[in-house]
Amino acid sequence: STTASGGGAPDPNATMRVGLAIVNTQWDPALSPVTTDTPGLEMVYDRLFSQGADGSISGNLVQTWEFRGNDLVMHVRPGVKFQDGSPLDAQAVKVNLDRNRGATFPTSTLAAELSNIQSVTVTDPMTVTATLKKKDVSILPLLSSRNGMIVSAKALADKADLGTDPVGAGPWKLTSFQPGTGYTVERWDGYWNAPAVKVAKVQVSVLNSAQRLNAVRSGQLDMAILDTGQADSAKSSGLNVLASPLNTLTCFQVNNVTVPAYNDERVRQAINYAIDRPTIVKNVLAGNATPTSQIFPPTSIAFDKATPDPYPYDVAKAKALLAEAGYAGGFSFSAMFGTTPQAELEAIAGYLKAVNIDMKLVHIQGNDGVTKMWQEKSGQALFFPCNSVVDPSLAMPYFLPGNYRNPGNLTNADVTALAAQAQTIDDQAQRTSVLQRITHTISLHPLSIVPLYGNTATWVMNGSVTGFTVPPTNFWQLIGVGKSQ
Amino acid sequence: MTVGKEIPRLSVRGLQVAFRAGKDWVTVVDDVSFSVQGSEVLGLVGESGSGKSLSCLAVMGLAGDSGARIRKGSIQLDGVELVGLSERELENRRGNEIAMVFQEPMTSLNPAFTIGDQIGEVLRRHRSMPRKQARAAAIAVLDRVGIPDATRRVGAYPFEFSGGMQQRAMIAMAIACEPSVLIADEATTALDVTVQAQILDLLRDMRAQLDMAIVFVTHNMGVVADICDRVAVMYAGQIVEEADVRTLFRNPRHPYTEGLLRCTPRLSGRADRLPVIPGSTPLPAEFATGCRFGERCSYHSASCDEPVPLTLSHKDSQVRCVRSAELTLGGGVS
Amino acid sequence: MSEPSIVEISDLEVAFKVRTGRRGKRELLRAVNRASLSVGRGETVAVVGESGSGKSTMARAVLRQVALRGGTVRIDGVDVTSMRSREFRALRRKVQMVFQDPYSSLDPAMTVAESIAEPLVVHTNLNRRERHDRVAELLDVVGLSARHLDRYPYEFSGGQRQRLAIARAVALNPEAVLCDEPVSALDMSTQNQIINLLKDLQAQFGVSLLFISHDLAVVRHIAHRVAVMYLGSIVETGPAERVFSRPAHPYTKALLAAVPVPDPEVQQAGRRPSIRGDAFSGTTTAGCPFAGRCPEAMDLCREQTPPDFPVDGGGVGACWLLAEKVA
Amino acid sequence: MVRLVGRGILAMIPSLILVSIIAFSLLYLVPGDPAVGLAGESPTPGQVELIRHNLGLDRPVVEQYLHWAGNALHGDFGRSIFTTFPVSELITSRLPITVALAVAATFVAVVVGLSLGIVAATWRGRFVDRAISALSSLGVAVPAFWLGLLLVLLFSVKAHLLPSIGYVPFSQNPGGWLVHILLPAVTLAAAPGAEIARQMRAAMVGVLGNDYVRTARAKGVRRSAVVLKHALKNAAVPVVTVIGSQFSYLLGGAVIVEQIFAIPGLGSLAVTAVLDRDMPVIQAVVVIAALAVLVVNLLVDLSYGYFSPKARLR
Amino acid sequence: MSSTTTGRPAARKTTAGPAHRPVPARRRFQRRFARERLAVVAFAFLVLLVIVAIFGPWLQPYDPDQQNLSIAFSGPGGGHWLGTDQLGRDVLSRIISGTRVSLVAAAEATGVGVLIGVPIGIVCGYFSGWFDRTVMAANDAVMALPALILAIAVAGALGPGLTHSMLAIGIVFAPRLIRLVRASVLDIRHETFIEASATIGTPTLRILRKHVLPNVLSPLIVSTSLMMAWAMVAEAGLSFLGLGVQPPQASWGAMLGQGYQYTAQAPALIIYPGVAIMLSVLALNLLSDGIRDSLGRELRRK
Ligand SMILES: Nc1ncnc2c1ncn2[C@@H]1O[C@H](COP(=O)(O)OP(=O)(O)OP(=O)(O)O)[C@@H](O)[C@H]1O
Ligand SMILES: Nc1ncnc2c1ncn2[C@@H]1O[C@H](COP(=O)(O)OP(=O)(O)OP(=O)(O)O)[C@@H](O)[C@H]1O
Ligand SMILES: [Mg+2]
Ligand SMILES: [Mg+2]
Repeated sequence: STTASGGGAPDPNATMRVGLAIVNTQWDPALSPVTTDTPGLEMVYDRLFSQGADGSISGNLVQTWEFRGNDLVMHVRPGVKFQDGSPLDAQAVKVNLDRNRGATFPTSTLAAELSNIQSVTVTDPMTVTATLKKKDVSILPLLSSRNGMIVSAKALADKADLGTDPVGAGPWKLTSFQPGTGYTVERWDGYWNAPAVKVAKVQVSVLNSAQRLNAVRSGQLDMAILDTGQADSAKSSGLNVLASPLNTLTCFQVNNVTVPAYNDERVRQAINYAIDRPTIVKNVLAGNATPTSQIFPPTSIAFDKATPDPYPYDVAKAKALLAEAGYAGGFSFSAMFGTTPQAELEAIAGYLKAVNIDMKLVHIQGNDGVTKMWQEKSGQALFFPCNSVVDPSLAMPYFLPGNYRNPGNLTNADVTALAAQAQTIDDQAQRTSVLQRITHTISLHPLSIVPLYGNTATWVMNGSVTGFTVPPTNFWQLIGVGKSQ
Repeated sequence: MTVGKEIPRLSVRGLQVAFRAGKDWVTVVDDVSFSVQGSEVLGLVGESGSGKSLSCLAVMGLAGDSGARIRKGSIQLDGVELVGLSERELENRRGNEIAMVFQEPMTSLNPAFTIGDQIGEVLRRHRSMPRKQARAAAIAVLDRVGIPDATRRVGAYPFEFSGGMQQRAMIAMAIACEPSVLIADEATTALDVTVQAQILDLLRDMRAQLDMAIVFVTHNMGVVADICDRVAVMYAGQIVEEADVRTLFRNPRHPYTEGLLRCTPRLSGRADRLPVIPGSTPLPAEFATGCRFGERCSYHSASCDEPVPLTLSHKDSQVRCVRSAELTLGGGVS
Repeated sequence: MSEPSIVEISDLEVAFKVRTGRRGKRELLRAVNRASLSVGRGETVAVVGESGSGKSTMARAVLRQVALRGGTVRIDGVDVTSMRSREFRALRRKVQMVFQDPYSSLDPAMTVAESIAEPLVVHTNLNRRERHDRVAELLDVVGLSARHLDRYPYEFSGGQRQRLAIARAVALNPEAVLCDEPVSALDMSTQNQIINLLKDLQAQFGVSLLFISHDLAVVRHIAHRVAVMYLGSIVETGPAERVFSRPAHPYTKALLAAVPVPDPEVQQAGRRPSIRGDAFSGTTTAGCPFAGRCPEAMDLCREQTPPDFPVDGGGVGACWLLAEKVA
Repeated sequence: MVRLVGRGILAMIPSLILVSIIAFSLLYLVPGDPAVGLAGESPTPGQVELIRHNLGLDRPVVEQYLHWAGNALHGDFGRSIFTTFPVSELITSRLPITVALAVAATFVAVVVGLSLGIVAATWRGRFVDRAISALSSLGVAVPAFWLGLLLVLLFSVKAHLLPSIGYVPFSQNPGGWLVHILLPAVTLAAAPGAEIARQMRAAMVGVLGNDYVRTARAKGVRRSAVVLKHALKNAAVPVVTVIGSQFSYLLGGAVIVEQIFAIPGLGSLAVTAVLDRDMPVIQAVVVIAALAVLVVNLLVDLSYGYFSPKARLR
Repeated sequence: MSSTTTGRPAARKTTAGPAHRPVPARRRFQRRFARERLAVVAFAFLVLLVIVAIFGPWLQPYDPDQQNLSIAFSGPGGGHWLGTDQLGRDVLSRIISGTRVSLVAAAEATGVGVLIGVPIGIVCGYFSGWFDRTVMAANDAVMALPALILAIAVAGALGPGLTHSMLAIGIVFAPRLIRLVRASVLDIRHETFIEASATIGTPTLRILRKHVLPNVLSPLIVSTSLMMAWAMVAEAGLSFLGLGVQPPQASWGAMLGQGYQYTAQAPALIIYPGVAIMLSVLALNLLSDGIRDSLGRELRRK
C-alpha cells in the first residue's frame, strides 16, 4: 500500500502521532537519569542555548552572552513567559542552575555534568552570571541540553510535582502522561516562538521496533523512530525514511582489569582489525551507519580526517597481533548489552570468534551495565552508545586517569595532557585541532573503548509529515514540523 | 385383580436389544415378551446382568442413550406401537403415559435442582403448567406419596432428604402425570428393610388409586412375593419363565427359577450349608445357542443344546425349558 | 471363662464432626454410642441394623481406624485403646477385616499375588518363594486357582474378588475376621457361596467372625449371636435363635417384621404392620434412640436412655418395656 | 450468602499476607540497587546513599515491610522510583485496561469454549466432535505470542482491517474499543478457550452418563433441555474451576499480549517495571494481580454453591 | 476352647500347577496405546525431537552460529532448506540446535516441579492436618501470583539464562503439581483398599510407596506431559522477551523474538520456530491425552 502523498499546507489543527522506543520516565530535568530524556523534556521546557548541526551555539532563553574570564554572562530573553504565566527573569535562571548543579538540590542527576560551575549570581533583573571553577567552553553545549532547561521558578517555589506536572517555557504543554507508554502534549499559545509550532497536538507512544514499523505501515502512526536495520523493511513498504548521522558512536568498553588480555595494546589493536565494520553496516544495518574505527564519528568535530580508517578489516593482522601477544588461542570474555539491537552484537561476536576471541553476550536490565561496569567495576565489557552527544569533551572520561568511567584506568599520558589543554581553549578552530589530535593518539594506541560505527537516526514517516530533521545530537524537535492534510 | 381379555396397558413382544461391539452386534436382550394390565404388578426377576434394566430402558425408548438399539420386536403402550416412533413422540409419552423409577434415588435425582423443581418440571413439560402452579402441584404430589411437611420440603435439595424420602420423591415425579404404566427398576433395593416395606405399601396404594400397571424389577424374591401379581424370570437376556406369583413360588417350571428360589435365604430356620447354583452367569458374547442355563443346570440333557422357545404351559404361564413337562421341581415354599 | 474373648468392646463411643443443614453448622454425630459387645473364640457374632446405624464404624474402631471418644477395645484380653501404634501392630495380626465393596477393597494397580502377599510382607519374614507358596495355598483355600496370581483385580467378578479379600484376611492365620457386609454387593447365589466359604473357614481354622450385615435372612444362617444396632446404640443382643424367634426390643421386632418373606401366600396375606419413617441421623440426645419411631414409646422412653435389661432366653435388650417385665 | 462471602474474604487474608511478603521480598531477590539507577549516569559521591536514605532502603527489612504493608492497606503503594508517579495512580490508570482485556478474553474464551465443548459432547464420536477436538488441541498448543504476531501480520499489516497496537477506552469510543480489543482478546482467549472446550466436553460427557440424566430423559424432557439444563448445571463445577484456574494463566498471558499489541495495561507496566527494577511498581502489580486471582477464586468458590448446592455444606 | 486356636494349618501342599504369566499391565497399556493413532504419531514426533536434540550437532547441515552476512534473509534454496536469517545463518540448523534447548528447558522445569511437587503433594494429601493447611495456604498464595510475571521476576533476579528461567518456571509450576498430587491422593486416601491395607498393619511409608504413589502416577504422568508443554511455551515466551537463552545460542523462542523484527522482509523467520513450538506442544498434549485414554482399568482410577 502507498501512503497519501503530502506536500499540502500543514494543518494547524493536526495531531502528530509519533512512535518511540523509550520516553522520559518523568518530567523534572534535574531528576532525569539519561541524556535520551532530552527530546521529551524539550517539548515542555526551553533551554538557555541550542546547538546547531555544525556544533554552533545559538541563544534560546538567553538572548546574548559573553565570557568574562571564568564568568559566563547571560542576558535573558525579555518577554518570555512560563506556562503558569510567571515571567522569565535572571532570578529564575539562577534558581534553576543552582538546582540543577546540586547546590540547592543534592540529588540532582545533573550535578556531575555541571560541577564546573562555582556559583551563579543575578547581576541585574535580566542578567545572570555563572562563575566557572576553570574556564571550559563546553559549558555552552552543556547548557544546550537538559542541563540548561529552565523550570518555572514559581512552580519550584510552590513545590509543584514536576515529575508529573511540568511547568516550562517550551512550545507544548503536557496534557497526559502514561509512564513507559507515552504522553500527549498540546500547543501552548504563550510560547515565545509560537509561529514555529505547526501542529496542535503531539501524541507519543512507546512501542517496540516491530510495532513501530507495523503501526506506521497500518496507518496508526505518522512517524516513528526505527532500528537502523529496519530501514530496508520500511522502504520496501513504500514509506519515507529519514536517515540522519549522529554524534553518537556504537562501541563497547572493555575493562582491562577483569579481562587481563586487554592490557596488551596488541590485543586491543587486534580486536579493532578483526571486525569488518563496513560489512556489518552494509548487511545488518542496511547501510544506515558510518563504520569507523576512530573514537569519534565523522560528524564530530573531533574526527581525525587525516587518518580516516586506522583499522581496516584484516584478519591476518589481527591473528598475527594476537599471536605476538601470546593469545593465538584466543581468550574469552562476556559483554553486557541492553538496548543495542541483538543482530549487530551477534555479528560482531561472529567476527571476534573468527580470531578465537569468544565474546559471550549477556543481556542486562536497567542500569545493571552501569552498575557493574563503572560502579562495581566487576563487569568485563559493556556495549553502549558512546556519550559524546553534546560535545567531544564529554567523551573524555573514558580515557582519563582515575575517572569513574574508566574502570580499568587504561590511560595514555599524551591524551591526558591534550584533554586538559582542550578544556581551556576559547578558539573553536584551535580546540578542534587539539581534539583531533586526541582522536589520532587514541587510534594509534587504543584504550578502553572499541569503536564500531557512527550511529544514524533512522525515522520512518508517512507522506504527510513535513520539515522534520534530526540534529547530530539526536535531540530532535517537532518545532517547524507540520502535518499536511 | 383383572386377568381379563381387555387390551394390556403395556405389551412387549419378541424384544431384542443389542449393543454394538466393533463391527458386530452383541445381543443382550433376546426375545423378551410380557404384558401388564391396569393395576397389575408384573415382577421381573433375575441375576445381575440378566438384562432386566435394559429391557425396561428399551420400553421407555431410552436404550439408545446407553448405546443399545432395539433390533426386533414390538412395544405397545395402550395399544400404540412405540418402536419406530419419533424421538419427539416418545418424549411426549415419557413421564406422561409411561414413567420410570430407578434404583439409586440418590444418584437418580439431579443434585443441582430442588425436589420441587424436578417434580414441577414433569408437569410443566407435559401439562404446560406455569411455574407457580407446577410448584403447587408438586406439593400435592409430595403430600400424596407421604412426605410430611411437603410445603416446606418442596424447596429442599435431594441431599437433604433421607434415602426413603428420596425414593418417595422419585415416585412422586413418576406419578405426577398419572401415567398408565410405571416401571420400577430395583426401586427398593438400596433401601433399609423398614423403609422398603413403606415404599412397597406406597406403590401398592398408588397402583390401586391410579389404576396403573407396574413393572417391578427386583432380584429379591421376598419383595416379589410381597408386591407382584405375576412374575417373569429372566436369565441371560431371555425370559425363562413367566407365571402367576403363587404358582411360580409353589411350582416353578424352570430349573433356574427353582435355583433362584432355593438360594433365597429365609428367616425361618437355619441351614448349615446354603444352596448355590454352580457356575456363573455367562457374558452376552458367550451365550450358548441352546439353553443358556444349560451348563449350570443339574437337569441338563442332550436335548437342551437346541435353541429353546418360550412355550405356554398351563394357563397364563410360559416357560423356556424343553424338559419342563417331565421335571418335578421343588418350589421355594414347602 | 478361662480365656478372654478375642475381641471385646465396652462402652465404645465414636463421634464425627459433620456439617449439617443448609447453614452447614458443625455438629457432633454420635456414630457409635456406648456400645458393648464381645466376640468369643470360634464364634460368629452378627451385627445388624439399618444403614448409618454405626456398624462399620464400630468395626473400624476395633482396628483403630477411627479415633475413639470413649470406651475400650480389647483384643485377646489386651486393651489396645491407648497402645502405641508400634505395639499395636503385633496384635493386629490377630484381627483382620473384609470389606463390603469387593470392587474397591483391592488395589487396582497391584496383582492378586501382591495384594494377598502384603500382610505376609508386613508381618512375616518369609522370603519371596515362601510367600509365593503361601499365596498359592491361600487361593486354593478360598476356591481360586494359582493361575490367577498375576492377574489384576479388574479381571475378577465380584464374588471372586470377595474370595481374594478373604484370602488376604486369613493370610496371617488371624483369630478373628471382621466382615463388613461382605456379601451385600453380591447376587444371591454368590452370596451363599461366600457365606459357605466363611463357615468352612471357621470350621477349619476356628476363626471368630464379626459379621456385619443389614440382611437379617443372611445373618440367620451364619450367626451364633446377634447384636442389633440402632442409631449408634446396640439395642439388643442375644443368641441368634432367641433373637429371631423371640425378639425383645421393639426395633428388632419391627426389623424382623419388615423383612419380606419369599412366599406370596404368607407375605400377601399376613402383611405385618411396619414402623413409620426412617432412621435419621442421630439428633436425639436424651432418651431411647428409637423412641421417635417406636409404636410402643412411653414418656419415660423420651426422657431416659434405657440400660441393658436381661432377656429371657439369653442376651440383653435396652428397652424400658423389658424393665417392667423384670420388675 | 453474606456469611459465605465474609468467610471467603477472611480466608483470603493469610494468602494475601503471604503474597505481600513474597511481593515485598522480590526487592531482595532482585540484585542491583534502584538508587544507583536513579543517581544518573555520573553520580557525585554520597548521592547514591542520599537517595537510598530518601527511599528508606537503609532501614531494617522488617520495618520496611511493615511500613510498606501498612501503607498498602490504605491503597498507598508508594511512588514509582523512576517516574515518581504515585504507584496507586499508575495502577488505577492501567488496571481498567487489563481488566477490560481480561474480561473480553474471558468472555470470548467462555462463550466459544462452552459452545464448542457442548456441541462436541452432544455429538460425541461424530465428525464435529473430532473437528472440535483437533481445533482445541491446536488452540491449547499455539503459543499466544506467536498467534498474536500472526494475527497482526494478517489483519493489520496485510489487510489493514484492525489496528495493530494501542487501546481506546470503552467509555471514550465503544466502537474503537471493540476494534482495538478484538485481536488481543482473541489472542489471549485462544488457549483458555480451547482448554475450556476440552474440559466442557469431558465434564459434559461425564455428566451425561449420570443416573439423573436418565431420570430427566425418562421424564420426557427434550434432549436439548437435558443437555442445557440438567447436564450443564452439573458439568459447570469442573468447568468453572477451569475458568478460574485459567484466569491466572490469562493474567500471565496478558503480559505478553499487552507487549505485542502495545496495550498500556498492568502487564506492560509489570514488564517495564521488572526491566527497570521499579520495585514499588512490581510489588503493587504482583499484589494486585494476586488479589484479582484470589477474588476470582472466591467467585468460583461461591459459584460452586449455586451449581452444586451440596457444596454449600463445605 | 484353647485347643481350637492352636493347630492352625501347617502349609498344605498347594494343588496349583506351574504359574503361568499372563500379559503384564505394561504390555496391555502398550497395546491400548498403539490403538490411539494420534498419540502414536505424537509419540513418534517426540522421539524424533529427542533424537534431533541428541544428535543435533551431527544432523545440522551448518554450524548454527556460523554467520555469512552477505546472504542474510535469503529464502529457501542454495543449500539452505529453510533459508537464512538476518545474519545469514542457516535457519534449519538453528531450528535443530534450538530443539535441544527446548527439550532440555522443558525437562528441567518439569524436573524441578516434580521434585518439589510430588513429595509435598503426597504428604499433604495423606496427612491432612496443620502441615497440609499451611502448605495449601502457601500454595494458594503462590498460585495467585501470575506465573509468568513471577517467572520474569525470578529470571530477572537470578540473571537471564536458560537454567535460571526454567528453575523459575519449575518453582512456579510446583504448587500446581502439589495441588494435583494432593487431590489425587485425597481421592484415593479414603478408598477401601487403602484402609484395607492399613488394617493389615502396613506401615504408612509402605502404603505411600506401594498403594498411593502408583495410583497417583497416572494422573501425574498425564499432567507432567502437559507441564512439559507449558514449560516449552514459557521458555519460548521468556526467550522471546530476552530472558531465556543468550545470543547467539538459538532457541525457538529467541528465533521468534528476533525474527519478529524482520517480519516485513522475511515473515518466514517467525513461521518456522512458531510451527516448531506449536507442533511440539501439540504432540505433548496429544501424547498426554493418549496416555490418559489408554490407561487401563488396572491403572486408571474410577
Ligand atoms: N454399554 C454397554 N455395552 C455393552 N454391554 C452392556 C452395556 N451396558 C450393559 N451391558 C450388558 O447388558 C447386559 C444387561 O444389563 P442390565 O443392566 O439390563 O442387567 P440387569 O439385569 O439390570 O442387572 P442388575 O441386576 O445388575 O441391574 C449385561 O450383561 C451388561 O453386561
Ligand atoms: N468419616 C466419617 N465422617 C463423618 N461421618 C461419618 C464418617 N464415617 C461414618 N460416618 C457417619 O457415622 C454414621 C455411622 O456410619 P457407619 O458407616 O458406621 O454406618 P453403617 O451402619 O455401617 O451403615 P451402612 O449400612 O450404610 O454401611 C453414619 O451416619 C455415617 O454417615
Ligand atoms: Mg439393573
Ligand atoms: Mg457400613
